[in-house]
Amino acid sequence: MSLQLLWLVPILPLLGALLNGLGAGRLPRKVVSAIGVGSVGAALVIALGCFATLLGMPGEERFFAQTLFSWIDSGDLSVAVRLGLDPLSAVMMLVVTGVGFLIHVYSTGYMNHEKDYGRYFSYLNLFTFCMLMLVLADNFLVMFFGWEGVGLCSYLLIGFWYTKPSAAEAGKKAFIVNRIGDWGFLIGIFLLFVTFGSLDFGRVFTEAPSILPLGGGMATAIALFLFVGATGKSAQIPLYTWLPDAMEGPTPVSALIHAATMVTAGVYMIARCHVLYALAPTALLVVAVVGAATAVYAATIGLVQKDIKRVLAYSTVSQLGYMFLAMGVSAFAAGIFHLMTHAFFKALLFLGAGSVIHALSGEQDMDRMGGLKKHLPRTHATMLIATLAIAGIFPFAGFFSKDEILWKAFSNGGPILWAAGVIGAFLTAFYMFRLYFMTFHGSERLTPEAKGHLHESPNSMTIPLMLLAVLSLIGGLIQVPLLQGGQRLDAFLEPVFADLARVGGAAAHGAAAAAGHGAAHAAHDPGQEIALMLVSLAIALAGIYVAHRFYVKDPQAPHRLAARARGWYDLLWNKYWVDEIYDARIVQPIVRLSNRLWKDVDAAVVDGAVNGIGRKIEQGAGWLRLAQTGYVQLYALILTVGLVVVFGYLALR
Amino acid sequence: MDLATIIEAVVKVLIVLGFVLMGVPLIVWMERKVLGHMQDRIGPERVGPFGLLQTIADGMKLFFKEDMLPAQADKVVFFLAPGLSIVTALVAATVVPWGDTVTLFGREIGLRITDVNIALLFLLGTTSMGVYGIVLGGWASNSKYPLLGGLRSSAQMISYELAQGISLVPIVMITGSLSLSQIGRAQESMWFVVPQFFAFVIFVICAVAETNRAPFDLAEAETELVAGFHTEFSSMKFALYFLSEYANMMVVAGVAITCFLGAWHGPGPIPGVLWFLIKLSLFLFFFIWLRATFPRLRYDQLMGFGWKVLLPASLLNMAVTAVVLVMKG
Amino acid sequence: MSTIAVPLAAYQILAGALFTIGVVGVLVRRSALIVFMSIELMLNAVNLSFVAFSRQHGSMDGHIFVFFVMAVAAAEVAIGLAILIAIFRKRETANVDDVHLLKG
Amino acid sequence: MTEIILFSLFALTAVTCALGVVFHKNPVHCALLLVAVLLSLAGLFIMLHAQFIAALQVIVYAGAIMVLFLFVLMLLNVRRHEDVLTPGAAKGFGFLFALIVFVELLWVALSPGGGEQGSVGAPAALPQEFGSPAAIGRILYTTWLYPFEITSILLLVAVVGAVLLARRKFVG
Repeated sequence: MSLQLLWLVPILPLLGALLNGLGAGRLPRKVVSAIGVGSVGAALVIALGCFATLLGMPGEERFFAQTLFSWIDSGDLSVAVRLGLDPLSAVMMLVVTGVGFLIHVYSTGYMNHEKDYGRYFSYLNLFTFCMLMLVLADNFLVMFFGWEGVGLCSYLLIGFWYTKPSAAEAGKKAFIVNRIGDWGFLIGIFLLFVTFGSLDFGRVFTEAPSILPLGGGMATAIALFLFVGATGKSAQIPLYTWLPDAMEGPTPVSALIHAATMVTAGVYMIARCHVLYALAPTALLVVAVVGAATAVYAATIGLVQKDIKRVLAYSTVSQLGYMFLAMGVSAFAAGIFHLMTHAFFKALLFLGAGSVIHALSGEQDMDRMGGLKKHLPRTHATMLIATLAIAGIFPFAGFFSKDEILWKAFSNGGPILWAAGVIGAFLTAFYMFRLYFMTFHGSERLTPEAKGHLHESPNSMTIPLMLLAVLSLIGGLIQVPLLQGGQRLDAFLEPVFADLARVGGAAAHGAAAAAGHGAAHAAHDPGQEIALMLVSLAIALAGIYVAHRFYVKDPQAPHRLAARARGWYDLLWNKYWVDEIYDARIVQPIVRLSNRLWKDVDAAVVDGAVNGIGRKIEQGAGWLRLAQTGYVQLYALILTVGLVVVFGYLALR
Repeated sequence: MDLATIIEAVVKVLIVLGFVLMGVPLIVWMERKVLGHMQDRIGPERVGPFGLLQTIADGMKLFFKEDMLPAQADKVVFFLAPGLSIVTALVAATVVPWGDTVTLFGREIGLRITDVNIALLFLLGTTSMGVYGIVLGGWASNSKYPLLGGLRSSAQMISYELAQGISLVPIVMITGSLSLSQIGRAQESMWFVVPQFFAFVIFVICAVAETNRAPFDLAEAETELVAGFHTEFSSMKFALYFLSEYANMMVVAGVAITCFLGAWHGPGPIPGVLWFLIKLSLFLFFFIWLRATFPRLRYDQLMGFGWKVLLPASLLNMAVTAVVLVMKG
Repeated sequence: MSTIAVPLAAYQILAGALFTIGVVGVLVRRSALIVFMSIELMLNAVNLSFVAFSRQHGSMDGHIFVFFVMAVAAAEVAIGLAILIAIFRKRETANVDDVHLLKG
Repeated sequence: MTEIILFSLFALTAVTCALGVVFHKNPVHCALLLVAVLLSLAGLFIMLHAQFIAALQVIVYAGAIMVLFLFVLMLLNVRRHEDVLTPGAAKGFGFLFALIVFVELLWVALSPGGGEQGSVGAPAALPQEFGSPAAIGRILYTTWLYPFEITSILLLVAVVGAVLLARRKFVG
């Protein structure tokens, strides 16, 4: 398929969004579904075609750019809406359209009883469009457009049930916290423009090594500001608080936006800007530390949550931490790999959870679940696969990607980062199987109402589950052969990250800063890698074992433990009181300051000035009004005086 | 300007002036006779053979009558108005050609007083000035019937002038000239009444209205306004109005003949000037016939007809002619 | 016509005089109708100088301007007289200084 | 010589009648005097080789616009004994400024060489067609087509406006 069709990939969902949005409430559901699913399906087909074409090209030439139109042309700033396709964006494009398509299909079942069916699909299509613009962007401004667009769609979809106050609040929270991150991102873009005079990826990344000195202040500042944007969008410390609340939205939305695609935008952005980060080792270190910390921190909160979706939300935050850890240790390909596999199994987990919630007529509290294995066989089977995948059990997808990150963390970042990753892995295995056991095993603790309607979900929901299960199962295999060197995805992405070699100081950050190739490859020790793999596998199994002890064999054990370590339990249950701290230390002071500004500055000074000027003008007009006598001939006389003056000037000139 | 030219001009002016002034009694006699016969009576027959001298006698009577001046009348304008009327009528007559050039005493003489190249515009200008005679006459009398008559005729004349002017435009487009003698010459092979029949009809209707004759004689509608704008005029001033009306008829007939009815052209060995006179007589007969046949229009019908029928029709005719001309290349 | 029988300046002075008389009329007459006529007078003064300049320069653009001025004058008179009739119907006056509803 | 006599005749008529327009008490006489001004200007136009403009002047200005004036004058039947001139200071200032305007115009007209090139000295040689309807039509429908079309729109607006204003009652 010709790559010239690339523009259709984002445009088709946009058209779908427009059709469904304009026809909202008037189109029959079947048409809405056809438009919503069809547009993304067609985009997926074209994306696959483009991908195939890209694969058919020689490795070094796998780049295609398409200029749609000139967007801004003002002074030094010249920005075109340009799509760029390279292996990195191709992977992202496939993830977005592929997972997006399945979730659209799933939504036709899940949202079937919804009143605002058309609006939902309009938003979902719009999100797909924005996300595709984000990943296919060829300059920072278009990327920022997509970045803001997905933020908007996230807001709209979290607040989809806007009559519910908590949903509306969660939407606002997500939007505001994202804006804080966007502030950093924007400053990063401004700095880029000041430094390079251009926002095109090609120019910036080509010129960066020659313009920015390695480890220099500017490179570090740009990298850190961009990272602020990434923490906002990808829910990292300290801007992660919005993501758990975002679970107020419909579950497919959680799966698509808050697990598989949008929240990974930060990871993608850092991978895209790897050249800049390679020039800023300090920033890379910050990324790695924040990622590792988030991975462990979020996992600990996930240990005690009772809401099935909240557990998954914290799990997402934790897994995103893994990806940032990978970025931080310059394992860009590994991070993208984990991004991809995570998209599969986390989407599957969310959709499975959605299926459970759907079956239980909206119940989300795991204390009122249990024993659902026999009632929801398909959901159970697929959920089990996903849980195994995220826990990192061989040969599921998560195993490959997580181990690659842990190995890179060890070899590039040192034992401390590795240890954090391993602790995170243990916690992940534990809380995921806690979720699994609490939901599908043990005694049935259902409410009578939920029990009455208990049923397996329709095919439109279970088929996407099964497809995602297959992907979770085999998704990791694209990285075989297992051991370092020669993996397929790495090879595919290699042209993108090859320019790292040009960043002269690859040696400045460990021996293998450059994506596990070149120098890193030489220092590679297969034995050590296998050992590390076995360790993490053992850790994961240990986590599963503990979960089994706690939630299947002895269901009272968790309660006893909680009672014994009351303080710790409360700390985790209340999410380290971070929301409360933010409220007291940041939100309330800002509210107070805003009130002061409103009353003292806006009302007194600004309004005073405006009103004062208005009054003065009124006064002056009152004077001028007297000249308006209503006598036409006086006006004519004044005209004549003007005539005299003009003639006089012309005569005496 | 040599002497011969001056003599030639003076002679031509005298001829035209004499013809118009002498022609008027003849036309009036003809009108009375024709109307009489059409109304199944005899008409004047006592003064002179067939009553031919009746109009002369009437003129003499008017000449000797007392000249009345209404008490509150505007004296200057009251005197000015009839003069204006007759002057515009006679000036208009100067550009109407009554024949082609003839060679006399070794001189090439055009059978018209002047041959200005914008004769048609000149004609429209003088006829538009003709309105003043009537309007001012009506106003200066300081009497309500004349004022109403004056108002009516001013509105009527401006309205019909428009359609009349536009009905002549196709002729100008075909000949590419505003000169009446050029237009006359262009009809040697075909009279313009054939290709421009609609324009001819419109022109004739407008001509009747412009000369304030029945059925468009609203300005002097006896039954409503006593005698319209000239109610208060008597003696010679009345005679001047009378004269100018008939002079105008002759001018308008002359223009119609020149523009539509082949000017001085005609079959047979009859000379052009004679052809012109024959056509003129027939046309004037047609005027009289109209008067005998049609009842007077109501005023609003008159204005509506002018603006809503004649003007659009003449515009349409002009547009169609333009399209046809362009298509013919 | 080799000699300059009437110089351009003569036309200009005539136009200026007419224009000035028009100005006076606009400024000192009370009747709106006369004010209108004075405006026509001013327009015609300008027309005269246009035509005179046209003759002087041998370019017909001045004629075109006169043409436009006439069109505008016609429009102005149509509207102006209509307004005048409307005012007269309401207030029984044609004096400009009796109509000052817009005064401040 | 003929030209000078004609010019003086027309100019004198124009100025006298113009003064009459402004100072005559009877509005109908003012209108008639204005017609006289217009006709003498038409004569001057012919002297300036602007035959078409002269014809327009007679047909449009004298024949249509002024008749309209007269028509309205008669329709309104304006009372004759009203104060003719504006009262007091306004009148004085009016005369004063008009005088200044005239002096300035004179100054400009008589200042030698002050104007653009060609404003003084011999008039340009004229082409055969100068001032004829055909020549005017040619440039009117080529160079000046757009202004011409816009003028037609202006006239249309004026027609609609006049009809609407002069109606006795506004419908709806």
